[in-house]
Amino acid sequence: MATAEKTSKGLSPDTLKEFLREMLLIRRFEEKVEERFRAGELPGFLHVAIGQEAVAVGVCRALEDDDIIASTHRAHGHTLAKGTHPNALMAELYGKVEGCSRGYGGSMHLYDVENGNMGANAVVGGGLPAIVGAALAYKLRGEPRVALAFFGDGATNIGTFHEALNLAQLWKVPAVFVCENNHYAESTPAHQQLPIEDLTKRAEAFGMTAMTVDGQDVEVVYRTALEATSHAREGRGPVFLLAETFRLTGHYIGDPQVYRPKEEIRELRRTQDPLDRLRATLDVPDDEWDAMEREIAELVDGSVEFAKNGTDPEPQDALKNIYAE
Amino acid sequence: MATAEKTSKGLSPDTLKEFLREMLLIRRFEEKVEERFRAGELPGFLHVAIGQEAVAVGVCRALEDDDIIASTHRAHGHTLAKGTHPNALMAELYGKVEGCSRGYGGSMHLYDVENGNMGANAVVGGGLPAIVGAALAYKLRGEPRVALAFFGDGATNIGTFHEALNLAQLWKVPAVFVCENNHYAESTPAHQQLPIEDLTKRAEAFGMTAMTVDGQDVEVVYRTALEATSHAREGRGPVFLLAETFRLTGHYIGDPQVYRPKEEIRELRRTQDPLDRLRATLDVPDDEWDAMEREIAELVDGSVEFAKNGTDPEPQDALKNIYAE
Amino acid sequence: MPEITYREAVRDAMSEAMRRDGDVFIMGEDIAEMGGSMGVTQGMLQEFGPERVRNTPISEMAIVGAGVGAAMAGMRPIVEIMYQDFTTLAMEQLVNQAAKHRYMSGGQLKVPLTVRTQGGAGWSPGAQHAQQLEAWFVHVPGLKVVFPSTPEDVRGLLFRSIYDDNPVVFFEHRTLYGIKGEVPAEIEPIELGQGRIHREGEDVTVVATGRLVHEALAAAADAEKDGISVEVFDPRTLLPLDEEGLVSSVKKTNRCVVAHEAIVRMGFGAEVAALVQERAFDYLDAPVERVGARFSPLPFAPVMEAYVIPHEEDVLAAIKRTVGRNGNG
Amino acid sequence: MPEITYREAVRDAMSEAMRRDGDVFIMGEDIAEMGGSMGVTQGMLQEFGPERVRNTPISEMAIVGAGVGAAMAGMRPIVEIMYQDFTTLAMEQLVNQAAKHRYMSGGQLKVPLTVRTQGGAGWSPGAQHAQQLEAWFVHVPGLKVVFPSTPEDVRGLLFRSIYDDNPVVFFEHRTLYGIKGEVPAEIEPIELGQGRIHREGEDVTVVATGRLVHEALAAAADAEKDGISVEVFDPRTLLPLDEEGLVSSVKKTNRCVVAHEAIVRMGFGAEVAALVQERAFDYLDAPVERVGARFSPLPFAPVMEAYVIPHEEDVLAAIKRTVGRNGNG
Ligand SMILES: Cc1ncc(C[n+]2csc(CCOP(=O)(O)OP(=O)(O)O)c2C)c(N)n1
Ligand SMILES: Cc1ncc(C[n+]2csc(CCOP(=O)(O)OP(=O)(O)O)c2C)c(N)n1
Ligand SMILES: [Mg+2]
Ligand SMILES: [Mg+2]
Repeated sequence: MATAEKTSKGLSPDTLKEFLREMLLIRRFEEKVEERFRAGELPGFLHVAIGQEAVAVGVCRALEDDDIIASTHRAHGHTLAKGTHPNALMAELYGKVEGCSRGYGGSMHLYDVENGNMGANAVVGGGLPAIVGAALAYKLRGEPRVALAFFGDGATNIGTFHEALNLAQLWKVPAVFVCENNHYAESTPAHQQLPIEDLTKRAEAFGMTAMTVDGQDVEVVYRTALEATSHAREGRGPVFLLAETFRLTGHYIGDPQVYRPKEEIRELRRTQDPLDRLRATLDVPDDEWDAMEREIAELVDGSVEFAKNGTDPEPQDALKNIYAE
Repeated sequence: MATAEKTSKGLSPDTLKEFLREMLLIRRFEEKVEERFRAGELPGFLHVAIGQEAVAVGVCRALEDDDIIASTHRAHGHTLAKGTHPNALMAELYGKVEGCSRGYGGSMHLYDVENGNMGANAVVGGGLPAIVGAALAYKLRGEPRVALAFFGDGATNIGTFHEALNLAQLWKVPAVFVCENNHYAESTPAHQQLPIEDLTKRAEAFGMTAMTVDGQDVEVVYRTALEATSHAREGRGPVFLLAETFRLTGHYIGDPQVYRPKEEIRELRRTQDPLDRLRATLDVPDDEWDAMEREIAELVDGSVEFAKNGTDPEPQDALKNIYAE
Repeated sequence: MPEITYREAVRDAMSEAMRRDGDVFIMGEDIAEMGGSMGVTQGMLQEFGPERVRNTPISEMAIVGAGVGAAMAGMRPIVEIMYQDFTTLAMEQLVNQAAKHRYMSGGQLKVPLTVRTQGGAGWSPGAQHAQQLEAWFVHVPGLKVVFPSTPEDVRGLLFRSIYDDNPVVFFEHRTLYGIKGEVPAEIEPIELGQGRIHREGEDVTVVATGRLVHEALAAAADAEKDGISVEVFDPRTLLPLDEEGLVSSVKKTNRCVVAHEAIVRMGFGAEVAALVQERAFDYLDAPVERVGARFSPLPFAPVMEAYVIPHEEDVLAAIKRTVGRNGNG
Repeated sequence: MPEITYREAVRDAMSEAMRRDGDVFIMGEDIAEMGGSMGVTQGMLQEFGPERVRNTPISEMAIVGAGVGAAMAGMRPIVEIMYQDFTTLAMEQLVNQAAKHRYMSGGQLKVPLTVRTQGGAGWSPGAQHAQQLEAWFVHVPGLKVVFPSTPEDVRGLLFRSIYDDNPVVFFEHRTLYGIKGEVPAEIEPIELGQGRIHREGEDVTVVATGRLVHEALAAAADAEKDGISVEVFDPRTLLPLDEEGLVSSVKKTNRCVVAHEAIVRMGFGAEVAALVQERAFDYLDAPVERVGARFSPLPFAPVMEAYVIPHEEDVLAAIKRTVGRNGNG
């Protein structure tokens, strides 16, 4: 994804429209996933990233092709933004051989190694130490690559997070830790899990450089992420990037959100939708928007088609891929 | 240990002499342990607290009788300071039934529940969550008790530490976390394990009140500990108490300390011995000092006698105390 | 006798203990407003308030450890670990702390802590959300391990576990929460260490736990059609284990199948097989057959998942194998 | 053939791999200046420098996890966990991450990570510094588990493990570091999954691991005086397991004792007993006897500790029990 715009100060409207298109793809993809799940077509359980599209796109756009990411249970957006085709992603959600994890992983375990996705992790915080280790490998080999982990506000409570950040800073590895603070861990609001308001203090405990962004503003996310990855890439140490964002849906598909006032969601949807905000800034005319919607709808519908026509694994394939030869 | 002097500003010379006596007891006890270990009499492996006596005494003196502590692998000093008789402690090191853990625990697992010692822990950080839980119990029951954990600088790197502090602060339980920063974790100096210098930042990550003291000055330790325990006891939340101190010996008895410059130890012994410092402040005359030495020597020698005359457990006692009825 | 679900039975046991006894409280992730990710604790926040129904941060290690400390300080905490897979984060506190404080203190302390957790595949949660790890804990002196399969058992055993003065790791099976069963009107505590014969039989004993009890009962009904009489024995607690009950059943039937959802290799069935051949060697007409998951992480795709975990057919096939074998080989 | 200690053998395997291959490096607590708390890595910092001999903070979870990440990024890291008891802190990374990334990615990734750890009682370290927990890992598909008992085996197996493309949990026994044994002049990698017959015999097969291999050999020598011919089989790797070698030995001797220092209940011996009775049922003249630690945490006092862990006499007694039993019951 390395392009000239990366070093420029203001992003061109064309670039921002590309961002918008990617965000729209994530949004429509997630909506389709909700629909297909409710239709009973998708096994397992699923977490969508509606409301957090700007973080996924802004951050992944700031990465070079051979930078890598680790994601979480809420991984569809990161995966699409890192370059996985919607077909491969949707096929995975349907448990097909054509899926990005060949049907072995599922929604919470999305991998696409060629595109630098080293895996979504269903254990909160579980992916962070590996990012430190991958970054260490790059450092030892002198490769100018960055390893980046996404995780939520809830993940900053688990010991793994602290150990990983400490190690990263101690060893000054080229890692970036992107905390998507969507103000909930499942049903648990900040005041029930976080005794502090400013989560960057958790990076300061290790002396790590921290940056905070409005996670609903994709341009700001992109610019800050670029700064963070450059910092890491240039050997100046890891960065903690805190993105304030909002989960505009339930924790999982079907979550009745009994723990959350209905008005809160309504209000957030009105004021904090990253797509609305970007579209308004760019002043996208209706016909252009409609065209984009159509193109994306085709892509997303196509991914469902692709997935449904995909190949079911053979039952006994379950015993493959346990060990490397 | 609740006495009137607790609220006074300056401690009386008599009180300080009591402190000195306790510190001397720990010192001579530890030296005796080293001697007996080298003589091949003590099983297992042992860590002495030589150099850190002022922290143990200053902190434990600030506790009320029914406050509790959890200690670490380096537990002899804390245990004596919390009121365990040297006989019971020495007997434990000899693996006798009369030992404070009845011979089941050993040096790294000292318990004395009657005296409020809920256990030393051989797993770094292992005792911290239980202190949070005990403090929670006091809070739920409205008891004005404090639960206090000792641990080292090295322990601030383990996830358990972070999770425990976070929980303590979130729930505002009456816990005090005493970090004895002796600048080494086993052989590992600060720069190989801690990317920051000021460890109180690790408490700030949870919004916890932090206090720092010169751990070689027992009066200052005592006063600050009293402040910390009062804070916790009055329901104002847990406290992180950082004591800067020095390990004047090896990590374990027999440690050749190849990783540490000889001059460093010599210099520290000259300038940072908490006993020397207190004795100088108090200007203890030689005869008084000698008398104290004699009394303590008797006590310590007596503890060895006591231990050697103690009862070996029956082999099959090993199968007792696994479960409560 | 009233009929309630397995889920309600879990809730009942906790609620009843909390009503009787101020020392009992619960902690866990999302157990308050949300009522638990499996809905087990629904309504409990409303009844008992946030001090006793404590929503926690995502800190499995610390919440188990806080349970240990509260228990040592005289409470009877119940900690919920949302998925068994996350006990991997709390092993230090469970194994080195909860299980050993009493012992290391030479009997000065006790740790009346209950750690509830659940797991179980069959709904494509993938490799990190449905492992069955109970065998690990059976290897740890100082712990007790309970794994009930019916509403009645889950209620009676959980109630008893809460009042046990030792740390109990209490396993629930995800796919059983919805099943219904009759229970006594009043909670009757069930002693730990007593198995239950769900069905008497003459030809083979199936020792089964959790979901596999139900698969075994179905297999037994099927086998009956072929004239095979199957005894189904659910140990209910894996530690302590009702060895007498188990062994005497096998001495009667002379054959044994052991079935669980966990992986066969080094699973609880290994211990059962080892014990049975030790204690009933001269009675066995065939080797103890083990039924359980194949040696694989749990795959996502439903067809593969179904292949990995055991079902009624697998139990039935094992029954037939063992019965088909000539006695005294 | 040169003679070296078990400790030197571990060091040799790592040093040789590091000389050959820039991708190999080691991480762990106090492994640099201090040379490891068991002295295993002494001199390695001087030879390879601090980038490749990485002293770490006390963060078992993160260092294992960093090993996972470095391995996925193409390195061959070796992580030392100072005491096996502290693997309890890294279970999440070992079990949910290291063991499963390859599988969950459908084969896209590999994790060539070696995690070395040690343990073993007999010197009164107490309840949290000498547990033998290898059985847990045998229950986890995706891992390999190695537990060698001699300098030759430890060197050949560790070297091979480093070059294995899968995560290997490598157990060393604390009380064996000082033993000496002959080794080939050049390191010869030993394939994982191949047992070793240390001594041939006719009357009973003793399957033993770690320290118990030596106790078994001593017991075998003693038994010989009574005219009992003992075969001693060391599986060396517990996962994969040399089932063929093990079972064919038992088929020859018709009797089996399995011995390890770990607790008997749910220990590796349970799996061996279960397998042997499954695969050699018709050959067995007596039940498989299990020797191991009693069901207790490790006590501190030496007299109690000695009572809990198994020794030569226990192996000998088991040999005599099994041989004393009438064939075909
Ligand atoms: C270690 C662990 N504990 C609990 C869970 C169950 N769980 C899944 S997502 C989640 C909340 C995560 O919150 P956060 O990190 O803020 O991410 P978000 O869901 O908001 O994206 C929890 C508790 C888990 N997956 N892993
Ligand atoms: C979890 C864990 N990892 C490693 C060890 C081995 N170990 C024992 S003491 C120690 C160093 C502890 O350092 P610190 O916390 O600073 O305490 P100090 O020894 O300086 O008193 C280590 C690494 C352990 N006991 N527990
Ligand atoms: Mg969140
Ligand atoms: Mg220290």
